Amino acid sequence: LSEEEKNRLTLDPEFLDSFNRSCKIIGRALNEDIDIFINYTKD
Amino acid sequence: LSEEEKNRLTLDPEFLDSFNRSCKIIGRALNEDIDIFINYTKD
Amino acid sequence: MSDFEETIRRLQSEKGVIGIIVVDSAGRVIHSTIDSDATQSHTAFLQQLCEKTKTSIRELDSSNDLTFLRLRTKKNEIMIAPDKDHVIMVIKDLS
Amino acid sequence: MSDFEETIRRLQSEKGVIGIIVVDSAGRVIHSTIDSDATQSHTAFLQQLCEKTKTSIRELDSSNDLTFLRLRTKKNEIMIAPDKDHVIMVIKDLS
Repeated sequence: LSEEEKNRLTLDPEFLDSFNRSCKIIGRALNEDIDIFINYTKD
Repeated sequence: LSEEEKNRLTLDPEFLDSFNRSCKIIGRALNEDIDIFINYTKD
Repeated sequence: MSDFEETIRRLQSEKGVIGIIVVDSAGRVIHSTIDSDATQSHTAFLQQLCEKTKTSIRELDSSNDLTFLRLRTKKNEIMIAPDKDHVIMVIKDLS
Repeated sequence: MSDFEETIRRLQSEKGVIGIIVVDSAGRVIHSTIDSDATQSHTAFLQQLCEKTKTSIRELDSSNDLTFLRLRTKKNEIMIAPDKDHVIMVIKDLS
């Protein structure tokens, strides 16, 4: 994407809205307390 | 798989060992407290 | 009941679990808790997805390997645990 | 700093995060925090995986859709959040 296209997209309120929502979901996934693999790491 | 092959495999201690380990990991994933999508279900 | 069946039964009693499919390393069904048609369609897709992902992960870094794959959809969550001699797929209902 | 850059920065400060790639619906990179070669190789693989999975999920049930995809490997965890106009990919180091 050109700088101009990038700027247009990343300043678009609708884009920012769904982008922020996706980032919050990822943030939660990153912060899950439980490591489901604890004691089970394979080699 | 034939019944005979199934029985051979599912009674094999090495198979059972890795199978049980996988099931424990899935069990933990199923029991994660946090729903990362809470308040963010789309349409 | 064998240890294998007992483990499946326990997993199936977890909240929301609507289906468990266990396949061998060649993609042949060892056990399934759902009907034959749904088993066929899910196995074909998930096995292919798992194999493709494994290959791509190794292509990116030959010393790396896939250990767990999780798909969340609007309706369910699918968990795939690949191992040397089997792949377990569990479908959890989200509604 | 724009709101977009601020959100990326916040996500990148989360524990273990080693890379964030944002692509548009056509798979073109909007933003990446990793070098160009790694961005290229990861984007190609992850975009393809995400598209293939979306298609297969819809084939299994046309009223369903993929909302989140998570791959765990021996070395890292990759999270993929697809949306209408973008896909976010985050790589978390596990070591």
